[in-house]
This record gives sequence, structure tokens and C-alpha cells, in this order.
Amino acid sequence: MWRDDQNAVDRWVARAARDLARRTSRRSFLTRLGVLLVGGATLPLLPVARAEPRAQAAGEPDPNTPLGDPKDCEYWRYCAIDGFLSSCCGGTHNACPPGTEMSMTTWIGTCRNPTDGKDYVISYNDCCGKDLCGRCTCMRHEGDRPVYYATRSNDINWCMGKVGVIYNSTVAVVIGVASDT
Amino acid sequence: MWRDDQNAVDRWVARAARDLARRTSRRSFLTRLGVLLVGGATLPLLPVARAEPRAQAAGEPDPNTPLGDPKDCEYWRYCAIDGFLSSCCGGTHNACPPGTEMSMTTWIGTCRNPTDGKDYVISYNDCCGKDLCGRCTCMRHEGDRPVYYATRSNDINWCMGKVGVIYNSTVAVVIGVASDT
Amino acid sequence: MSRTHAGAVAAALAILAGSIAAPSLADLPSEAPGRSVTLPEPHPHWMFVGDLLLRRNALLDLDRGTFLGMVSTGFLSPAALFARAGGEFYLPETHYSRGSRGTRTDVVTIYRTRELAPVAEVEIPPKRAVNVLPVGNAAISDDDRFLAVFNMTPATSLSIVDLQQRRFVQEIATPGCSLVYSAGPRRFLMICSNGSLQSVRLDESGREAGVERTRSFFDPELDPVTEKAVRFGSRWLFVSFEGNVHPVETSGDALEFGEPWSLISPDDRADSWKVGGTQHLAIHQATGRLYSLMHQGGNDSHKDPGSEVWIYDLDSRERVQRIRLAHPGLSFMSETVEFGQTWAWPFRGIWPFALDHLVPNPGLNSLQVTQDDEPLLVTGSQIGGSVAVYDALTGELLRRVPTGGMTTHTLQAPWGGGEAQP
Amino acid sequence: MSRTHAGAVAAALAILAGSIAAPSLADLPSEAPGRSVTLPEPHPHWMFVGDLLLRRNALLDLDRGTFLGMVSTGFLSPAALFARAGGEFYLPETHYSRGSRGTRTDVVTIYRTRELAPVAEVEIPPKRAVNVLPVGNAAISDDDRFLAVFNMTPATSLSIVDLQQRRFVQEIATPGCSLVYSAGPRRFLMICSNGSLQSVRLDESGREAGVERTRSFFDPELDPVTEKAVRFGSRWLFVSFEGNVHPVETSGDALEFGEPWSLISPDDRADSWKVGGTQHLAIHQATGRLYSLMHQGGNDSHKDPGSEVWIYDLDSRERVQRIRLAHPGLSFMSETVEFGQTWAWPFRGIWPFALDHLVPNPGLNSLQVTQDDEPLLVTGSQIGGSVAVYDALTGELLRRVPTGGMTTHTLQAPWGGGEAQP
Repeated sequence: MWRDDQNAVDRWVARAARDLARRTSRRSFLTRLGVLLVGGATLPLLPVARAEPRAQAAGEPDPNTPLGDPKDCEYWRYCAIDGFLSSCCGGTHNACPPGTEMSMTTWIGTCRNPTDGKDYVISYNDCCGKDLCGRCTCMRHEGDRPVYYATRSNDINWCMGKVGVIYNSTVAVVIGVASDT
Repeated sequence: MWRDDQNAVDRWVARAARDLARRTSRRSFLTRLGVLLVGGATLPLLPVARAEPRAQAAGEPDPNTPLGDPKDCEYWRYCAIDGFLSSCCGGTHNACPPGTEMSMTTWIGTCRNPTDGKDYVISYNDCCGKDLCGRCTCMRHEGDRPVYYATRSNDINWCMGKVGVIYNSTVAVVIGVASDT
Repeated sequence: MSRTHAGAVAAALAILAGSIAAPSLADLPSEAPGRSVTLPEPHPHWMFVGDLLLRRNALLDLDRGTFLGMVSTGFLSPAALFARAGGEFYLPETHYSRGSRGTRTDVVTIYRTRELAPVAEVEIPPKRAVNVLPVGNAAISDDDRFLAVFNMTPATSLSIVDLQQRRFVQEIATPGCSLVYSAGPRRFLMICSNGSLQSVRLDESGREAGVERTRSFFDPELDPVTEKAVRFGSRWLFVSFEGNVHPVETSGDALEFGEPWSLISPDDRADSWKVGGTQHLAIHQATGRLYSLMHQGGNDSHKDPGSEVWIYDLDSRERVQRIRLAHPGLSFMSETVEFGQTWAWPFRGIWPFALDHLVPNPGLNSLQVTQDDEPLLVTGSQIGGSVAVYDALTGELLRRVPTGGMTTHTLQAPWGGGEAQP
Repeated sequence: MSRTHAGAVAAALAILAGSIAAPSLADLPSEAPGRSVTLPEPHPHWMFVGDLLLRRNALLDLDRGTFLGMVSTGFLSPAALFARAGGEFYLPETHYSRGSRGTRTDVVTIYRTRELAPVAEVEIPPKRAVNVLPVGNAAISDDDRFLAVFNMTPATSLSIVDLQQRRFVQEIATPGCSLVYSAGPRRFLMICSNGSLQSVRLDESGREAGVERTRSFFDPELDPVTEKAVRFGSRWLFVSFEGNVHPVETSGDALEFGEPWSLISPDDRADSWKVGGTQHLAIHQATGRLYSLMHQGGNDSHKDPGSEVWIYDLDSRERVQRIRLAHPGLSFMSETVEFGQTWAWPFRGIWPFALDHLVPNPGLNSLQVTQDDEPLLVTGSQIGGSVAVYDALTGELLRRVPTGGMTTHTLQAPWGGGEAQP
């Protein structure tokens, strides 16, 4: 079972890497549920994501001192995110909340860092194993495709395999600089 | 395990029978969750119980042709009920919804049948094994006591033992005529 | 009534005897606890309405507006599968031994419809694709014999269940192809990422008997078909983001692609009308009418809710009717007198306001049509627990029916028309 | 980071190499996926807030108003138990093998606090009392060695768990007595239906070493004490519906009942002030102040939400302060500019209305006090996901903190003051 998952992950990353696309979103169904949970269902006593465009948040020349607000949906790394921001759920922009496990099957996007003007390959990993966080819903989806085009589909719950299918939140991890080639 | 439950049920009924009380309610916590589910959480697109007093509903001389509305919280048998009415959830006033199991540990109340003016011993049995029905919340509780006074406590989930603890709805079953002695 | 129930009742009556008077003729007779309702034969106007948040599917009587019962589905199991015979239905489910953690177990639970109770379950590999698609995650062979469950780990495959023998048969690897649709007694279709279809044939024991790929018939990048395909007899209709219908005939040995046609005229396109929704297509088999949920929107709006239903004649391929959709929830105005009176603040005050001011339509995400001779069109909104019921032939709004739920997702009306819906 | 993660990352980077430029000095370095946050040492101003609908307890930082993490609790597991050492906490949980059906399994899950992750579990008899009490369903011996879980089937008993050896020890039948409170390293208290207390003593192995009943000290019919007792050092305070405090000294070998006293003066009683709520009592151990949630109501209002907190000095038994409670939710006014903008109808329109018109207080169901030298008073409303934070000494409202949840139930601030709260 695990070997199977591991192979799946490799196949997966391979497919994703061959299919870098910009500003594509995922799992909007979970986000919608999230909006229900966070907004509709508990209205009017609940917080909700800042989903309206803001002044462009700054990037970080030094990842240890990030500029911009990683709890803000407009933070540069989130250009293709869709879900609850881990940084509002007890985690950070690139680490999962305590007690959750990061999925290794991910959607990969490309976002421009406003500080150095470079495009970075961002991996959007889900944090799994605990129920919906419900905070900081962030939907920035374009180019969504049906489930059979999996690397581009936001109807898929990327909590898969070893980490289980229960979705909590999402991080945005810098994997490298996108080449122009 | 089952023998244990059976004994528990017998002890239970014995205690309940020795402690007939009028218009006592149970499990208001579930009802409150219910109100959240049915009212608050999904507002304003959901139905909610008719919990306001109405013209007194009639009783039934013939149980096969009940007068009064068993989907109405004011129906005479519900004088001590607290929960979702089975009759709004696919069941009837004295039978559980399809696929749910009736609990045998119950709270017992005494209600007056407006038709014949007699007091009847009513057993409020929970329907268990499926999640909250969420329809026709009916709270008519007085005389609630703490959990250690179990036969009078509405903080207890009466889905217990063999039928499991998952609560769906509640019925009101005529057990007999209450004696004046 | 089970013996244990009988026992407890006996105990109860015995012990209660002391405080219960001897029954006189006029008294109501004692009733037996322990009974649960059994449903009559399913009616074409019954509908299952899925709620992903409450993890349940509610069964409604659309004529009487009543709640007939429900099934708890577990985590993200949006659609049940229905035997054409009608006596059973099947739910692919995913459970964890400790709720949200522990050991994952995937099963196909077999329900007897009239009891709404599980009568058996077949364990399958814990690889079921977990998403919210109303169709395409599982399918039943046309003779009710085999059930195919789509797996994604993210490696894609099918798990085949023998419904007759109640056992798991085999997992069939299907790299590059996803989802599953029934096409005959021993054939399932899948959609591949290159825009082609794949036929998976089974032998009499349910084992793989051959896999064939078609040419690619659409561009998954430029104008992909949605997963929410609809079946018209032996034909499957796949509809693209841009509203192009791709018919696929499955009666022959090889699949035949019909001429694509468009649901959207140049004028409508100019007004930026688009197909879209969570469950945006349905067909009334007897009249050959296609119901499509429509909205006005831009690119990537293929999942936006609809404001109208457009009805097409599948023979002439002409639009024969437009229905502007009503709000699915205002039915509760009829209950406003009591509505919310007993709620805790703040909900008490919100409902009256909602009635006065919240007239805009939430947009409809889901649509379904019943298969009898007096068909009903039903629409639901993702947010809220109510569906609107229309006469599917005249488009007249008949009533609104509360679901008792928090969200409305998959709509299923499998009974009537002689066979269950795909 | 686990090896499997490392492996996957390696794979990812290798495969991605082709499309990733060689890093130059100015570039952001690649980051390692797979990391999860570990919490610092628990702070006295951290609080767990339970949500029964979402089946979770959220951990909040009351000073910074941040969300530190959460635990999924399963069906109706309102309160965790905290080791005084602070490194662990324990959740009695009930799970079914198929979600809402199948085999029931009850466990005590052992969490390491800084990871918020289960590190072990002890299976106990599937008899756990399933209710919403914030206290009384389980207790830890004062030396952190044994955990007692209250069972109700409806037969009552205790399940004893050895936390050191991580194993279930024994079930102790306790007919007529319910709930459980810690009173020393080897003694638990229970409340009996006749208004007395029962001491259950354990031996060093956790097995029953003796059970004694006290005289009945209250009338369960006329003026019962609530289950929400509070502990003040070695003394337990049981408070009745009518506001009478019954102190019980547990330091000696035998329990000693102190003189009852009243929280409600004749004048206040004339104004029909009553104690009440879901979690209506808390004590700040260092200052000996008792915090009581109060409301004006009639009979049977003992679970009505409160509008004020009355603070008493436990030495003088005088009320030293009254705090009129603020709304726990209006903190979100600070987010109104964005609030609901992205919601689907109808919620978009409701929030502005709520801000303008829904000023009345929802009533507070729960209350808690932190145990440090700068204690915080926290109040929560059953409906909604926000808590109000006050200076527990001055009563000044400091801030409101969102919980991310739908309902607010049990509040727990076990850290600080040198020991966990009862």
C-alpha cells in the first residue's frame, strides 16, 4: 500500500512538473464548504477571509523575515491557492498547523515575487488529518479544468494516500525559480 | 455486553416508572444544536419547529385516526418531549424514521389527552443510528434536573447501549393510562 | 419488532403496572415501542438530496413536500447508485477508525430502499476518489450486476464490485483516464486527460476483458467537456464549457461520435450565456428533452450557479423553452410567523430582515428531472436546505420543499421511467 | 520531517530540475515541504475552546488573538483532561467504525501538547457517558497517575485508566451515583441521586480500594447543585440552582461539609437573579476569587445564558465586583469592510444589518478564568465562534478572539498557576 502511494506520488510530481501553469486554483468545493462554515453557517459571529484585492503585498528577499502578510490572501505566494491559509490555522505560510500532516500530492503554480520580480515555482501542499480549519478562506482560481485533467482540477481533495483524505488547510512552499525556457 | 444492557434497561424502566413526572424535558442540548443546525446555521433557508403555543391540538379517541397534528410541537403527547419530532423526519408520532432504531432507555412523562380528558403515561423514545434529523425541533421542558438525577435530566443523550449514541429524532408512545393513586 | 424490544416492553409494562390503571374500554390502548417505519414502493416523485456538510442524503416526497427519511453517508460521498430494479441502492463510503484519523476503510454499502437501512457492505481498496462530483465517481452496469468505483491515489483505477455475489472482484489500473460511466451490461467508459474516451470491458465474472481508447474528440485545454455528462438511452452526451454537445453512441461494439452541436446561439454567446453549475444537466428520457442550467459569466465560470434553465429538444436540437429560476428558499415565508421566534439571538432578528430585503436569487447549483410522464424539474442552491419544484413540461413553479439540511448538493430521482438514471 | 516526506521532496526536486533555473545568490532558496509547526511551551493565556457541531477543540492565544491549532474530538467529547505536568492532555472519545453506525469504540487519546498530536490511546469499555457537560465526565488523580471516565449505559460506573502504564485498569460499578471529580491522588468523588457524595478510593494499581457515601447534603428535587462544580485547592464548591454554595473539604480522610452560603442576596433574589449557564463557575486560585455567570430568570432557568459575571471573595464570601458582559462577537466589526463580500447570497446582505441592528447581547453560556498572576476572564456564547476576553481583576474588556468555529462550548485554560484546572 505504501509503496503504491510512493509510486503514485512520484508519478504525480512528474505530471505536475510537466504542467506548470499560472494562477490555477484547486478544491474550490472545500473552500465553498469553508465559506459556509466560516461565513454562512455561523454568521454573524465568525471571521472570514479577506478575499477582496488589496494593495499588492510585498515579497521577501529574506525568507526568514517575510515582508507582506502571510495571513493575507493577497500574499504573493498564494497566486494559485484555494483553501484555508495554514498561517491562520496554527501553521505558517510554508509549514502545516500542529498535528496535521502535509500532503505530498500537490498542485504547483508559478507566482511572481514583487520584491525581486522573479517567478517562483510554488507547491501548494494540503495539511491533512484534522477537520476543516475554517479560517482565512482564500480563493484565487483561474484555469480550473475537470477532474480527468487532474493537475488542473480544483474539485479534487489533494489530501490523499498516507496522510488521509481529511482536509484542514493549505501551505505555499517555494520549490525554486521558474525558468523562462 | 448485551446482557448488561438488558439489565440496565430493566433497572432503567424501573427507576423511570417510580419517578413519573409531568412535563419534564430532556436533551435540550441536542435541541439547541438542532436549532443551530436547522435555524442558525442554515438561516435563512431552513425550516424550523413551530415552537410557539397554538390552539390546543386534539387527542385521538382512535389511535389509528389521530386528531390533532403529530407534526405540531403542541400535539398533546409531546407535553414532555425535547428533540426533533420523528413525525417530521420520516417516522410517525410513535414509530421511528426508516432505518433508525428506537432506544429502549427513555424518559417517561404524563400527558392529558384533551379528547377523553385522561392522563396517559407517555414514553419518549429516541430514534438512533443516523445523524441529527434537524426538522421540527420541539422543546417543552420543565423540571429539568442535573445528570446525576438521570431520570429527570435533559442533558443526557438517551440513545444508549445497543442502538448506539447517534441521535436522530424522538417519538411519543402511549404506555398506558396514569392512575390517580 | 425484535425480541429484545419485546422483552424491554414487557418489563416496562410489568413494572409500570403499579402506576397504570386497568384499561377501560374508552382508554387508548397501549402502543408497542420499537417500531420503525418501512417505506412504500419508491415513487417517481421521490428525490434524494445530498448535504455534504451534514454528511447525509435526505429522501423527499416532491409532491407532498415531506421528508421520508435519510441516510448518513460519511465523508464526501455525494452520490448513491441505484439498481434499475429499484429495490436497492449503493453508497461508496470512506470511513476512518477514529473519525478523522486512524485506519481508512472504503466500503460500498448496500441499502434496501424501503428500509433505508444497510443490509450488506462490500469492502473495497481504500482508494476511492474523494471529491464532490454528482456523477462519474461510480457506475452500475446496465444489468445491475457490477458496480465500478473510480479510484484516485492520485494513480487512477477502477474497483469492480459484484453486486450479485456481494464481493469485490478486481482493481483495474486505468492510467491517464478518470471517472466512470456505464455503457452496457459489461462496459464502462472513462474520460482521458488527452480528450479521448476509454472503454473498459468486463467478462461475466467482472474481470477486465479488454480496454480500448478512442481518438480524442475534444481539447481538454481549450474547451473541455464537464464531468457531468448525461445519458440518453444508449447515447452519452458530454457538454463542454462553451456549451458544445458531444454525443457518443454506445449501442454498437465500437463507440461512435455524433456531430457536435451547440447549446448557445451566437446571440446568446454575445450576451455571455454559459452552461455551468455543480450538477448542470438532466434529461427527461420519454420526451427527449435536455435541461441545462445557464448563467451569464466569463471564462472559468463553468461552476458558477445558474439563473435560468434552458430546455432543448434532442431530436431537433432546438431550444424549446427558457425558465427563469425562482429562489429555492422563500418557501419558508409560509412559516415566518413562528420562524425564529424561539431562536437565541442573533438569529431571531435576522429572518424578518431576510424576508424583506434578501430578494436576489442565490443562484442554482444543481438540477434534476424526474422520469415519469408528469415530470418534475427540481433546482437546488449549494447554500441552504431547500429545493424548488417545477412542472418540467410547463416550467411552472409548483412548490418548495425543505430538506432539513444545511447545504444542497447532488439531486437524484432514480425511480420511474422504467429504469434508474445513469 | 519524516523520511517519506524527504523522499518525496527529493523526487520532486529531481523531476522539477528541468524546469527550474539554477539558483543565483539573489534567489529565494527552495524550502522543504513536509514540515508541521511545533508549539512552544504552553502559556497560561492559552485556551481550548470546544465546538460540539464541528467536533473539535480549538487552541487560542488570548493575548495575541491567534489560532494556535485544533484537535478533532469525535462525537460529543466536550472536555479534555490535562496533566498537571502540562506535557500531555487526554481526550475521552467515542467512534463508530462506519461513522454513525457499526462498531462503537471508546478510547482515551493521549495527546502531546506541543505537537497537538495523538501519541497513544487506551481503549476503554464502550460505555462512556455521552453528554455535553464541561466537567464531571472524567477526572485525573492529583498525581496525574490515573484517569477516571464516567460511564452511563444507563447503568453508572467508572472506567479507570493507568496513564503511566497507558492501560485500562478496571471498571468500577457505582449504582446510584454519577459524574466524577478528583479529590487527591487516589480518590474520586461522585454525586448520588439522593443528594449525597460518594468517595471512590483506588489502590496503587488503580483498583477499587473502597467506596464510602456521605450523608445527603442537598435536596436534588428542591434545590439541586449543578454538575459544574469548581475546585478551590483541596475544597470543592457545589453551587445549587438557587445560588447556595456547598463547600466540601477533601484534604482529610473523610469529607467535611462546610457551612453553605448564598451567592444571591435577598435584594438580588427579589430581582430574580439566578446562577446559570453551560459552564457558569470558575475560580482564580491565587486570589481566591469565584466567578459566577448570572442572569435574571424564573424556575428551570438554571441553564439560561448569563448577562453578568459576579465576582466573590471566597474568604469574606462577599461579592466584590459585577461585570456586565459585552457581546462576544462584535469584534468582527473590525473586519466588516471585507466581511461577507465574497459570500454567496443571502449572507452578503445580512452582516451589515447585523451590525446595525443586532446589538442585544446573545447571552453568555460559558465562562473561564486563567490561573496566572495577570488572569484573564473569558466568556463565550453557545451560538457563534468568538470569545470575549476581560482583565479578570479589573473586569475591563480587552479584546475578542475568533475561534474559527460554529458553536462555543467548553472553555479550558489549564496552564499556569502551577497546576492544571480541575
